[in-house]
Amino acid sequence: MSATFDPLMVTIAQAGAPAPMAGATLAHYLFVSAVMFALGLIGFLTRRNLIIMFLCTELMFQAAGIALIAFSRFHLNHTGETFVIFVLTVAAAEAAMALALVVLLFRRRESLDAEQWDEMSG
Amino acid sequence: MAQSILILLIVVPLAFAAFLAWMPRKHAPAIALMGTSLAALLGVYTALIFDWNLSGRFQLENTVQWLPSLGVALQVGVDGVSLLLVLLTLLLGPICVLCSVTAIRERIKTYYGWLLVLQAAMTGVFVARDLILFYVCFEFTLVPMFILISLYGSTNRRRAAIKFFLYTFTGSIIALAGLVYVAWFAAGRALPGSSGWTFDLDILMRAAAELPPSTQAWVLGALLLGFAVKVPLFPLHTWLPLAHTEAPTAGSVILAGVLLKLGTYGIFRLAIPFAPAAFAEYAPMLAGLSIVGILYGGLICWVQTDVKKLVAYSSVAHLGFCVLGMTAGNEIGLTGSVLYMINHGLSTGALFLLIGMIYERYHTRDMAKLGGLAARMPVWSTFMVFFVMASVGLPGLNGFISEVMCLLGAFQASDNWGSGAWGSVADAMPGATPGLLGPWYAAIAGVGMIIAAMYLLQLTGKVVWGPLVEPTGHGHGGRDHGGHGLGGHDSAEHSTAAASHAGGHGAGGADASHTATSDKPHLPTDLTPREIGILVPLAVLCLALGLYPKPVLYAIDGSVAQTANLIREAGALKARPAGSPQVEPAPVEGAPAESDGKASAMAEEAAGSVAAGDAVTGGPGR
Amino acid sequence: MTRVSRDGQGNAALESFLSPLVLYLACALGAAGVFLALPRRAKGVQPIGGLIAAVAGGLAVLGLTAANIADRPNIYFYIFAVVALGGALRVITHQRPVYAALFFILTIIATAGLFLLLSAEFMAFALIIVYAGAILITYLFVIMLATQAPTEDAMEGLADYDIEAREPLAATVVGFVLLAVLSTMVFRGLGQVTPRGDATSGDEIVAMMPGRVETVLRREGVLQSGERVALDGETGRPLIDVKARTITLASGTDATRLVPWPPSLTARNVEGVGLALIGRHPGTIEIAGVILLMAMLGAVVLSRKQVQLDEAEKSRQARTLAQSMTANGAAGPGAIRGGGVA
Amino acid sequence: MTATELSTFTLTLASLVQESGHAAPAHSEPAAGGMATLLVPVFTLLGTVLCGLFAAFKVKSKLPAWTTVLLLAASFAAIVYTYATGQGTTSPVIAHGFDWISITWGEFGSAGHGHGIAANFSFYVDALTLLWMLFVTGLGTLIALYASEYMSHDVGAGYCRFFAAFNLFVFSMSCLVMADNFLLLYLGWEGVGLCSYLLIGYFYKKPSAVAAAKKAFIVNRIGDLGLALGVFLIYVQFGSVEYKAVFAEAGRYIDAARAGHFDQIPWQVQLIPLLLMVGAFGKSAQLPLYVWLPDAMEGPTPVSALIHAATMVTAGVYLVARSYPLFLCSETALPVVAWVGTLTALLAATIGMAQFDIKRIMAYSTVSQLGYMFAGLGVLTSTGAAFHVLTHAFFKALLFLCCGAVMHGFAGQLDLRKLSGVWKIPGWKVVSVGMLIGCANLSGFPLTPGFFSKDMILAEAFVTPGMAAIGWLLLLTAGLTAYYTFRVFFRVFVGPVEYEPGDELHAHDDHGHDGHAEAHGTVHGHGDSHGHSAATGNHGHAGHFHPHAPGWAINTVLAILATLSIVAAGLYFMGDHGGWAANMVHHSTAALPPAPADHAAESGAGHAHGSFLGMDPHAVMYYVSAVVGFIGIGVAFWLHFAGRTTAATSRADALVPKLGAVARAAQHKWYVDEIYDFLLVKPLWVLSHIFHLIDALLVDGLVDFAGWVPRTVGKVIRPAQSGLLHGYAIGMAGGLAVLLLIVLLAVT
Repeated sequence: MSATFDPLMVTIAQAGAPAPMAGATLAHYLFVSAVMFALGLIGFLTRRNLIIMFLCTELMFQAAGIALIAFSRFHLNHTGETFVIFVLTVAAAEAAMALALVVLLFRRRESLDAEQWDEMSG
Repeated sequence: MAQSILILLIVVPLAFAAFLAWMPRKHAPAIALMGTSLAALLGVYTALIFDWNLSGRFQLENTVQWLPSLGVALQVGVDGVSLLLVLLTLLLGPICVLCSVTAIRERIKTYYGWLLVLQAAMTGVFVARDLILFYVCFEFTLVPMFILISLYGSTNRRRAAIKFFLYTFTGSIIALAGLVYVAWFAAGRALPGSSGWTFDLDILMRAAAELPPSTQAWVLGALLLGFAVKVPLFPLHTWLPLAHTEAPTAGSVILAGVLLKLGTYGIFRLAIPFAPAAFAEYAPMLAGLSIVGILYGGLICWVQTDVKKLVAYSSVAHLGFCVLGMTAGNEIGLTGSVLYMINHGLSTGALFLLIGMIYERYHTRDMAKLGGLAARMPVWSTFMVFFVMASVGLPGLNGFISEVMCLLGAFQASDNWGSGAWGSVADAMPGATPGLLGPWYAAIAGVGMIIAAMYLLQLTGKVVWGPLVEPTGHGHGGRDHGGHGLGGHDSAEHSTAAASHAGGHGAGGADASHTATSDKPHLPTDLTPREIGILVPLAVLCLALGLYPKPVLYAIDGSVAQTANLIREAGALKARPAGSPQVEPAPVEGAPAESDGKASAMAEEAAGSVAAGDAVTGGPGR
Repeated sequence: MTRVSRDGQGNAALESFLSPLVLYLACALGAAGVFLALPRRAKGVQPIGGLIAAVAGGLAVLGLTAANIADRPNIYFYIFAVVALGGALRVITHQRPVYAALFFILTIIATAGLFLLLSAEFMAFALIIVYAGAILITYLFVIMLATQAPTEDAMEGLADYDIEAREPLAATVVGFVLLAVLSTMVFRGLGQVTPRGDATSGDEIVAMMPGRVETVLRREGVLQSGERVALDGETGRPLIDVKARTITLASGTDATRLVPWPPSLTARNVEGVGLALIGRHPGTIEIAGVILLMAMLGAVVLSRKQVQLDEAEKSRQARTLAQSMTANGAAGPGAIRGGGVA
Repeated sequence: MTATELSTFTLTLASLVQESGHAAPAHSEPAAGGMATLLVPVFTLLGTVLCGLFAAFKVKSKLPAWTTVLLLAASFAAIVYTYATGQGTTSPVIAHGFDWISITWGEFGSAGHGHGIAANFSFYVDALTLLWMLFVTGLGTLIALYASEYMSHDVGAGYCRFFAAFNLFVFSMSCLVMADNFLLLYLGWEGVGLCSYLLIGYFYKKPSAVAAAKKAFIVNRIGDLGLALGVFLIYVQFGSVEYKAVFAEAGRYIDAARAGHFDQIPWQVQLIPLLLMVGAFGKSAQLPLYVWLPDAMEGPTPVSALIHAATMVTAGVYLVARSYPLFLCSETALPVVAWVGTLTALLAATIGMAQFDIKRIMAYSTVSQLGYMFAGLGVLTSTGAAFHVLTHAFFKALLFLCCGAVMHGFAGQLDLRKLSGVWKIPGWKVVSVGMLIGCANLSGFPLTPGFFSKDMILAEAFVTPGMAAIGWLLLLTAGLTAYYTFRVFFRVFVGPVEYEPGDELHAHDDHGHDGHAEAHGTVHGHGDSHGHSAATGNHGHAGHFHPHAPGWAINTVLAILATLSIVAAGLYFMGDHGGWAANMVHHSTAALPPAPADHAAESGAGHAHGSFLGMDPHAVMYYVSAVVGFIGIGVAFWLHFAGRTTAATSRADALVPKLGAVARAAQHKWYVDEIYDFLLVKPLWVLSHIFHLIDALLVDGLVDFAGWVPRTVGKVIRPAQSGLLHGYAIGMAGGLAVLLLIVLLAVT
């Protein structure tokens, strides 16, 4: 990342010839990632709508993705990106399955309220 | 063949169990009978190729590597003691199958399959020369037994089965801790001939000799806790009456005949060799417990009204003698103890068989509802009196020799036990065998012989002798009309009546009541040839062991002498500390958790009503 | 909230990125904001909460930048970050699922922007295609499918469970404690992390692609006709030295010459990802494939399954039914059965 | 007994032993021989098996009886052969059967005194053995013959069962008597107990018979425990249970006893006889443990005659006699034996006086006579004891069989108030004469064998210093015995002819083969309400009921036994030194100083010699005991015969109320059964129930509690699992946060 601030850059991408990234820059991305993760978590914990809960898990996936890509960029290799692909896959699979289940559940109880399902209650 | 015969003894029942699972259910008894008989024949063959002159040595050894990296191997071998117990197990196999033919009418494939598996597991315990194999088999006996009790028992079977399982399982888990500790200790020692972990019993025994005395005490405590539950020793016995009462006949026979012996065998084979010094030290305490068991169990027998429970409690008392002999720690006591294992298996097993035969006919075990069956079933009564006498310990029958040897062993004081008044036996008289206990032990335990006579004669007095009493709806018109003038004719009259009955005439009320109470095949009043056939071998063995025990004595003397020497050397080496800590086995049991069937039943009902409702409304919410 | 660590070095690392005070203050503030912003029946609180949360986020990020002004990221980072986090906040705070999903798309797009900033073009577009294009559409479908018919008493057609957050305080506290702890750990550890690769490490893949090298060289005018990238005699590999940044060209039979690395010859992101994926982590692909297959099968199975009312629902309905029947003068299940016969 | 008396006794004992010359005849290794004796167990076991097979094949004839008689006769022949060929009569021989419990261990083992135990199925044949075996097998044969007729109503399964047990009994008895070690003796000991159990409970439908059988077995077991412990102690002290080794070892201590130095003998050795004694008292129905024998009369009469009068109950006497060397080693054992015997004799006699059931009277007289035998052993006349065993076997068997014949003929009637004048009924002469001879023997009528054997004991009691009190008590008992014996005779066999058939409970004994069952049915209808007005009713019954006289088998047996009961007196004069029995005892382990009469003559009324009122007991005892006997008979004559006109009453009835509580107590057997019940059975019963409760509540309760605790804990903390996704998620996230916090704080 160039040290100078160039608001007229044609491309927003800092690709081209990737220069080593400073730790502090990385810290910015990681912080964003952490905040997003926390928001996702809070959402998962507070929302009762099953679909939104799944959205929140997707948020957490995104947070993880940002962190992975940031590290990938920091280390100047592509391993992190590879794993983001993996995360994407899992997210897709999860979405497919989870949503199918949600539909089933909804049909049973006519409700998306997660609190309706407490069969594991001791 | 000769090399793998012991493994074959385990595999054959298993193979037949698998085979049985494939075949149609009507063939199940036949296949089970074939399997057990084949195993029994192989057992006979084993006995033939076994070198009885070297019975103190392990023979027919065979090792199949299993997990070499962990030192676990399928290692088998038998000495005289193990082989005798294996033979007992194999003998009881066909007997158990035969005695179940008419008693078990439902889910017979499951029944016979597990019976075969159980036999394999029990055989495995006795032939194991490897700790892991021993323990696996030891524990695996629980599963088939659990199934036999919980599926085929009488009214209270679930509770009995769960209690049996949890109780003995808890005990053996603690025993496992002790066993693993010994193995760990041995692995740490890396004695010559072993590399790292090993579960070879020989090596473990040699290694355990170096255990410090305090550790030995802990090991002994752990092992005893496991084995004492199985035996069962006095405070840990309460699962036994329940399990015995609820188990099907074959289950009771196996339980009394073999499973209880796993405990005493475990003490003899593992607890003593692993912790001889501690055993020598705590033997008096253990003997005290067994004596309490003898008297306490006996007295409880005396006031029982349930025939099967009586015999079950008598096992507590009898096994008390067995443990007493073992704690004596001398040759005579140990010999008596080992003999007791076999004899108790024969006589008490037979008693359970006899009670099962009665139960099959009258569907009651209540002594108040049964009486004077000698008039009705002379053959049964003859066997009953015979086996009761064997159980009482009548000389000339098997029970006596073992009982008297146990007591005689216990009678002999040791040099270092505080009974100096009785003299140092070893010095004075070369013939006697110094032991760990003293005369008082034998004298007090001897009272158990009297109590045994009391309760067993109470049993025969009520059930066999006396005026004929049958449960209402059974027999030839309820109460016997004899006893008034015609009494003298009764036996003859009834025997003819029985014959005609068996011949298919059917005596009205009896037939009707039978068909009314159950759809089981109608059994003749007295024993069938099949039933006589399963009792006769046991009776013959009881008599043979009582009159000519010499071969058996010589079959076990080598092992016994080794064990006695082990105890003696260990006992001589250790200095006797004063006020040593007590390793009292605490009662441990996970009481069965009653499954909360109510809620689900309600739900089912609701579902049922919904289903009904569906018919009305054409299905709600659809 | 959390105690400042006493370890000098760790503390120093933390201090070097962001003053702990600022961090924890921002976390506390953010927690308060998010707590307020979470859905609730009371109107008007949510925007205030959102504002507070935004302030807190801004405080933290600006604090971060202020402490590392030299290494501050691109301006676009701030734009994308604000959009992404703001979208995320709305995802969790919006009462209407559809809007939540739409805000999630916004978050996705902003995230894709961040990916672009991180020179992960492939991932950025893949994200948009897969997430915004596929997954979120599915979500929207499901939301449409699974929305209750609005009833009169419901608030603006919203379901009960969407109106109010569940245990918001506990959740925010847990979430922000986790955030604070995580950030602390990340910042502390970050000082010790050094980049593994250098500027050229991405070019390895180029060495495997002599054809592409020839094209670039030709475009640069270095490659003369008849010349090719020389191949190693033994291994058959092209003689392209990434470290020394030279390329050996061969013309004809044996004449070779060394040319310097042309500046425009760089590996593209897609190429890098492809190499990493195939070359380094082939297992990942396999596993991902299996997962997708399973998910597909699962989805098929699930959607094929006839839905049965479960026991509780059945009994509930049975109760209602019975009540209605008793009201009609019949009594108990027997009556129901009787009705069934009739 | 005071201490001084005791010490004088001890001294005498020592001196007597010294004089005897061969205190321990078992010192030398016994030779092998007497193999014929092994035939006895073989024959009898064969008999058992055959009878069992007869039962299995439902034989309905007298075949079991004839088989038994034949086999027992063969056994008797084998014993006679052994005796006649002199095997074991002078020195013991050992007939080795097979190894039974025989084992040695490891390197410790060596022959004989190994580190092990040897108890083989071998017979130790000496004179004592032969003495016992002669009358066991002989009487066994006779009584089997008798039973063949007596039990004929039960031909079939019961008949087979009876004779199987009968054979088994003789087998056990032969093991008991001929064993060459204490364990085989124990086998026989318990074996006869079993047969006793089976035969007492023969009429198993009668609850009283079952209870009596059980009581017999259990009381015997108490004694057996003592015996077992004694055997254990023998093994511990002497390293063996074989007679040859034990008595050889005991011989060492005899030397000390000889010198009167009992303090040199280990007290453990002195304890042995005290333990053995308990067994002997149990089997021979002595004082604390006698209660089973009277009840044992529930069994068929032949059983009472053979087992509970002639043979089995003398096993205790045999045991003491057999292990006499051990008893001699103990300072206290023999006096205890003497006193217990004497007190039992007296007690049983007093009870016998007050009973009305003739079989029970005989039972108590058996107890009493056994007391005599023990007293005889205790006062050092093993010869007298052995002789008394022999004579008693004959006359008591005779008495019982006569009673049995009466019972058989009168439908189980045993009440002496309901029978009278049997002598005068046709066909009952043999029974009556037999009864008279038996009674004469029992009451010590001069010149009967019973008279001589009782005299030997009485005289020796006075001879032995410190034992005079015993002598007086025994003399008193002799008088009482004479009274109650002839009470029976005068009431039942002479006087007016009156009879009443027995009640239905004894119906098992009699009915069936000749159509009496029908008559019986009507009789039984009258029930017990007859009371004392039975006199008139009796005649009515006589019209229906004809007592059937005994047949040839019973009569033959009675005749033989009666003859023997007279002829046996000749044994007293056979040979020197106190007759044949003394001769036999002399050559056995029961050997003692020569018979007291001769001993007195030889030693010239030595220094520590007791006296009877200043006279030589041996000389005067004939006359004294005769006089005492006559007094007893006279009293019985006066009270129960003279002037008696009905069966039910006699002059004695008037006397009973005057005796008040004493008579009542005696009639109730001094309430001993009740006391035992109250002191032992009831507490034990209560204790058992307490144990049962403890087992169910405490021991099992603890177990159940251990199972209850986890279940309850689970129940209590179960609500923590809400089942809600959020709950778990928040727990997970919070847990993660806390964990990280901990890591964070812990790392720094």
